[in-house]
Amino acid sequence: MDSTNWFDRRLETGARYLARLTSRRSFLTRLGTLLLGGASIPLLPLSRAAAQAADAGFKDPDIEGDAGDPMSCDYWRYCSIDGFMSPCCGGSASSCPPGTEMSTVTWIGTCTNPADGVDYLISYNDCCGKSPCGQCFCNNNEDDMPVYVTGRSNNINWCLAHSTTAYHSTVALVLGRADA
Amino acid sequence: MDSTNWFDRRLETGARYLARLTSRRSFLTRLGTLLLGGASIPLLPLSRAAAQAADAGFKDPDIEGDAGDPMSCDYWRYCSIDGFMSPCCGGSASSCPPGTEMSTVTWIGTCTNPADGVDYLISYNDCCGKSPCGQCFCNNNEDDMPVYVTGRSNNINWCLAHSTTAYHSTVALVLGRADA
Amino acid sequence: MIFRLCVAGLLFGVATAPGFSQEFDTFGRSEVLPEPERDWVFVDYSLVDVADDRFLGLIGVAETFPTGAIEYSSDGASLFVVETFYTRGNRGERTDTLTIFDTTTLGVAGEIVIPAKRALMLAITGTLALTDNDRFLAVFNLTPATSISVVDIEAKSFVGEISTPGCSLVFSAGDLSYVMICANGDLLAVTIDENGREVSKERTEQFFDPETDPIREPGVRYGDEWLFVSFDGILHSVDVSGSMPRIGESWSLLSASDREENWRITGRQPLAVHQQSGRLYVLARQNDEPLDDPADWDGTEIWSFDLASRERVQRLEALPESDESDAGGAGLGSTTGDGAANILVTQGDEPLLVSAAGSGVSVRHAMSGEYLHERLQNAPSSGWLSLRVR
Amino acid sequence: MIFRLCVAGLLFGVATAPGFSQEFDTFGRSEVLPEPERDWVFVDYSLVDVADDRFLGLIGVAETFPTGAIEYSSDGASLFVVETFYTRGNRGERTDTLTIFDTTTLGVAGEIVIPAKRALMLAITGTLALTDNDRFLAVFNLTPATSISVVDIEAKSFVGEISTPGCSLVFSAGDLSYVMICANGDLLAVTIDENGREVSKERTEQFFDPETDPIREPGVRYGDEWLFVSFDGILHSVDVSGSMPRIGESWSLLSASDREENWRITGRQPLAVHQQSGRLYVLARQNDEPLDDPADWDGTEIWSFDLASRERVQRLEALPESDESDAGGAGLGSTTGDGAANILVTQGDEPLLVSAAGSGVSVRHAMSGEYLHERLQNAPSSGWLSLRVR
Repeated sequence: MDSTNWFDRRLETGARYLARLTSRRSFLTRLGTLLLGGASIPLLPLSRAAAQAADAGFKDPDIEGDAGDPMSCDYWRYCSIDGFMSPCCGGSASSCPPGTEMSTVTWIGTCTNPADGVDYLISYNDCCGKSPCGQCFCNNNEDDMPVYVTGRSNNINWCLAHSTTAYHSTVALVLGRADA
Repeated sequence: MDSTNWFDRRLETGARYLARLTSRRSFLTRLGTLLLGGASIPLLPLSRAAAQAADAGFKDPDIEGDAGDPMSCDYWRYCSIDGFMSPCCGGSASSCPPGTEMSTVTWIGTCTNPADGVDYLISYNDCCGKSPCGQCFCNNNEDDMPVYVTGRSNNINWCLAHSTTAYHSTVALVLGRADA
Repeated sequence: MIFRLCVAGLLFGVATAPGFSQEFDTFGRSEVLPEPERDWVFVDYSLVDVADDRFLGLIGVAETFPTGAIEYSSDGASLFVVETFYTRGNRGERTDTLTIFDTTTLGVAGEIVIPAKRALMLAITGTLALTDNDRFLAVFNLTPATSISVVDIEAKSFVGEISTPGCSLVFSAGDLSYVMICANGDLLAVTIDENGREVSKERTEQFFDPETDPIREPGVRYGDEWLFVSFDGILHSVDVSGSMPRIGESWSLLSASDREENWRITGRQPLAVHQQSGRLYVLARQNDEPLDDPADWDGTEIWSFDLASRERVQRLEALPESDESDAGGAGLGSTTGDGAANILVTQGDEPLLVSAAGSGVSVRHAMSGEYLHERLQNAPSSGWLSLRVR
Repeated sequence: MIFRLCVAGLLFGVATAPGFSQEFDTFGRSEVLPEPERDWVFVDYSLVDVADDRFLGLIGVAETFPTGAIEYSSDGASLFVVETFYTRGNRGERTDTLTIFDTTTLGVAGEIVIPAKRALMLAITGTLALTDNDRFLAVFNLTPATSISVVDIEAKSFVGEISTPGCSLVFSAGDLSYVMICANGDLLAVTIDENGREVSKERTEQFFDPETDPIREPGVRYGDEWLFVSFDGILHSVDVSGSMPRIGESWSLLSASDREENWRITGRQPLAVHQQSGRLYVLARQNDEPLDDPADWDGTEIWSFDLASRERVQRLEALPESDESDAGGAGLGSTTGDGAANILVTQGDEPLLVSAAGSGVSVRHAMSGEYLHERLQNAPSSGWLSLRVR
């Protein structure tokens, strides 16, 4: 199968999770200036460098836990996901399934964690290198932007920077607080 | 798409036409000896040579007509078809859709024409060279044999002898009377 | 061998037997498409005569779902699609091609290898653009750096890549230029020379405000203008007849009372224009809250506007009454399936309005709104719509 | 650039902010499979822990529907699939490979190019066969001339092609031989030498009569025997422990009263054996007339037999009661969808009986028939079943 057929899969999948009805404007007023402020800036999506910075992130040993079921499309981190949820595919919400590689570029969203009511930046990295997982398709589009705001769009195969652009599934990494 | 995905298409298609409930044994007693008689004969399916012989076939100018709708799975010629009916794909019951090539090897069946009550030999040639047509899937299995009786099996991609084995659709050629 | 001889013998035996009425078939015939008609429409890659409800053929692309639009030369004689291949299906070495298809067979007639950078994404408008003189075709690249690859159609060769930082998608803007949409709401005018090489890149004033109300990707051409609709139902236009794009006055497709009733402009392919009459067709639906992704929400109504007067002149139910039972049924992937996701209008004196949803493709007389076919029987049940004859 | 710096700054800002409970994630982690368990089953190319209802991973094949079976070395350390590729998706130059997958990632570990002749067909049993010593893998070719391609797994190289006129599909028959099924009902014994080269081809006496009652393709291994079921419900066995296949006594899975009630053996994958207990599981359904293609008809019941006594010891409904509403629902492609299309039994002391239909995959304790999972939640809804651990 040609790798571009992942679109096909996303479309053909029986599961249909519709966009939430929250306003997209909330995100834009929050992060809009940062992302869109400059006139002629190449709006590269979150790069590997930035993503790796997250590795250095503070880990609180007393976490209250990640409320909800990571295999459910309603799980709080998935508010702007568009793809097969990695935990249903042999991975977890933050790790890719066996044999797939996390995309180094991605789109980011902001979701509210019901456990603490705080908004967090979420990085939706695609897991690349195998055919579509086919399990647990989830399409929430909170704050999704058209493709010309590249780093804010989930209608792109974010495996595009890989040696194989085959799309398999998607993780949702918590990068940090959105209000920090 | 990998060409082998035509199986996928045949399977995934929503249309489901089930096998008719007629006995397969009738065919075997009729043609079985001819096809299966020899012990160690390579059982090649109908070759191009044989198919082309059909070109020389007698054409009666006073045909009573080809009873029924060639875009319906119930059309008499389709009693042993397994694929997308060519008339729904830009071709006809006996011609391939634009840009596709008729398979030179194929499987043959025997169907009764309700117009005259006569049994005819039908050649189910696949049309090759494009992705599956996706229209009018029809799976009638009258007289279908396991794949080891190669020339009698419709579970084979009969584009296999072409430079591209991409399966697109299937025609049903009337070759001649089965009782001749 | 023996088998073959037996069958051949059998056939010849039949051929000489008298007294039966069934005609026998000849081997190896394939159909060839006649001259195209105005009523021929592509539903994804399937060519359908929507007036006669006839499936005509499938473009011989390797993939089955379009990720790049189909482009035609204005004389209708050449057809182009961008394709991506790997030596091992979805792994190995990647090759991107601009593939040229024969218009009488819809089969492959040639290919031009382009940089393996074409954008892999869902949006299909703006992924490629042929200049108005049919000479230079631009392919939108996303790696995720943005650029376009320019192909010389006459010379059948790749000319070069033009970097377009911050700007995406590509639309024809005359004989030697393209416009692109920038993330900050500007347009980018890309001018090439007579050999297809970059001459200039210049940004316009702001076309729309992405912070408050971004435009949606699927623009439509109306004469020398490109029309886009915003999330909030504002129609933006840009005239590309001059050396620089000239931004037109924007206006709202939604009246004050429409807004009170929470109407939204929706659908994957929300806009269509009949050039001759200057009628714009749009998909609309009601929803209490603004929609995060209007593309996922089918239009339950089709409205048409007179572009000159900006008046709404027609209001149609998107689904035929006979299909009300399908409401809420299986949509195209993540669409709602309770209306139409895609619309298109054929051109000429007797335009047809074609609409596609999960439940099927409907065809109406565009001017009267009267149904010609409530549901096509011989077409894919849904898909991106494009014209065979412009 | 500026954007990247901004985001990075943002992240570092977060990293030092105190007083929140949400843990942050690290970039780039991928899972690795632990040691395989007996309850791991492939549903098509998806590996599922059917005891724990857990999706473990997908084999990294380029195609999504299996046309070739998955073969494992008996130590479980190597996994093989035959693949077909074109340089241009479905056109251009064809390459067939025997692809080797890493068992901890299910990703590609290597490939051996083989003649571009592998059989393109639906049946997946008998499309490839690994000798019992794990050394030589044979791929069934159909061009439409029939042959096998032999690959040396140890040397990772193609050895040669062996022509097998009139005989199709290939099954392992010891360390240095295969059996194939001939169109006239014979078996063909193919013997190779220690380098994988052809030594002899010899036909057996007739194994079954294709004119009166052909066997179906999906054979199952039981110790040194291969078991096949005929259209008419007769179980045929062949012992492959010797230098030549030894044809066993055939017997009917259907009793006189079963036949009176028009029971048929059906399903895409109608047979499964638990090696240790010698229990055979089969799919059965009632139908007034003999079936033209039993594969298209789901089994509404699963019967189990003691292979030693040939007694039926168990009779189970194929669909869980909770799913009765699904009866007649969407089957796998052209199957009826009102029962199970595929069955499999895991091995070991506590075997599980796995059955798949359009409506989902069910898991039971094979001995008691008691449900462990009426429907798996984390598995494909249907597919060809194969064992990760034999």
